Amino acid sequence: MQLKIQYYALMREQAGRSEESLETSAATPADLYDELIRRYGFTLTREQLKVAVNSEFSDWSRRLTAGDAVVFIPPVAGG
Amino acid sequence: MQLKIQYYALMREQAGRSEESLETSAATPADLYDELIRRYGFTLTREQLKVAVNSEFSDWSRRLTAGDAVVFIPPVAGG
Amino acid sequence: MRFRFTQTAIDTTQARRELLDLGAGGYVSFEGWVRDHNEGQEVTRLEYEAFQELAVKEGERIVAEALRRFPVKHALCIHRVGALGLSDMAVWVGVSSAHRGEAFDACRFIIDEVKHRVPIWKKEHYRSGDSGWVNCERCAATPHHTHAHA
Amino acid sequence: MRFRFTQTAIDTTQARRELLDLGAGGYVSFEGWVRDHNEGQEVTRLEYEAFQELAVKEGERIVAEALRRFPVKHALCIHRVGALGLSDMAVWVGVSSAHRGEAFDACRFIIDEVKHRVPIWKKEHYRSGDSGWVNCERCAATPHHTHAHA
Repeated sequence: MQLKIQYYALMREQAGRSEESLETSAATPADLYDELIRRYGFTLTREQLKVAVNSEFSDWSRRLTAGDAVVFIPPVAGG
Repeated sequence: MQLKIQYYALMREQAGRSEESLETSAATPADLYDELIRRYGFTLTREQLKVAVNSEFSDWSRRLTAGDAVVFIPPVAGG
Repeated sequence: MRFRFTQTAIDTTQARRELLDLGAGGYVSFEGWVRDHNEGQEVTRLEYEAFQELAVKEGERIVAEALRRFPVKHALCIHRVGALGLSDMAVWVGVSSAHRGEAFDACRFIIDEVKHRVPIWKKEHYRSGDSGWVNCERCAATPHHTHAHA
Repeated sequence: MRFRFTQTAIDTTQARRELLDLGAGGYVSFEGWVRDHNEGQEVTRLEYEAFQELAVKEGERIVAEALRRFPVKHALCIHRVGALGLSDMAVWVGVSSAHRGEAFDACRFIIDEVKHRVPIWKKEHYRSGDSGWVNCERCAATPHHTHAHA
């Protein structure tokens, strides 16, 4: 299935892009991150991230469906 | 001896003046307030006031000297 | 002067400028506004008066205490006196510091102490026509309201 | 909208106006300023970026929580994104309330929660030529500083 992925901050720099559409068989955000970490060599471990699906915080074990927009969220630092 | 007395807020209204020079034999601010309460009928008791002599907070038992400037301080309400 | 009075509107833009510091990452300010009610009465306007000579000394002491107790960069308090209408700003406190926690603590400390220790008084005028010196209602043996129409 | 982003300087005069209330006697505001140092490094400038769609939702939830937890009148938070220089204002929070204690508590709650929960990131640029994403230094297995001259 096709997913839309956005990258921010350190992950944007490490991925070398701010978004992409990806054809994947990853069933969950956790699976997806494992796939992406192999592709881009992200230095952040999954334990350090949160994940959002369709602009809401999500569980890592949520079942993804075609067209979902996924964002991995590095440690925040507003203000 | 001659003292200078300033009145503020409720006490100014009750005394009908904001300052005066007074010839008195009061030895302390406490004595002075007893004298003034008889003259002006102040409704504030001494326990409700603080007193300043020469623009610094003072004890009620301080010995007054000629020319001292005395201010009785009703409960404050800044801000 | 880290505590001062003004007879006119408090210029917070200018006051804030005095607290700027390249090492400050947090800035907290407090404004006291004239409310339309107090203790069940509808307020229409206020008058503030101060024993300014002592008030400035005591205010300076409070700000100096805040600077000693909390690791902040700068602090300033400005109090207005005279006649104020609803929503007018009666007092302003500003604090800048490296970290925000201390700026909150110091700002709150200053306004709390100013309200308790600095010789400033306010007379509230009510829609009913009454008026009263705030905090003197419990002080007076007789009722504190002067009936304007009495 | 009680939480929003701006690409340009935060207009605090306009923002404060949104909090005016005849029943409010206290107003507390917080400003986050760009400091010239952080964790021993000399900072020269910053870049902020946000996942705005989620950030606005989460920011709104924080302000709504503050309004539920504390008896305040109004609250608002504005965060800047983009490139900022030293002393620039990165974030502003304002709260008005009948009594000052609640305004302090709510303002502090909002900025604390925003800093912990809202997806905003900042990259610091240092005098040394290094740069780094704040809070990611402990996250990375490898050093977080990108050596501009490497």
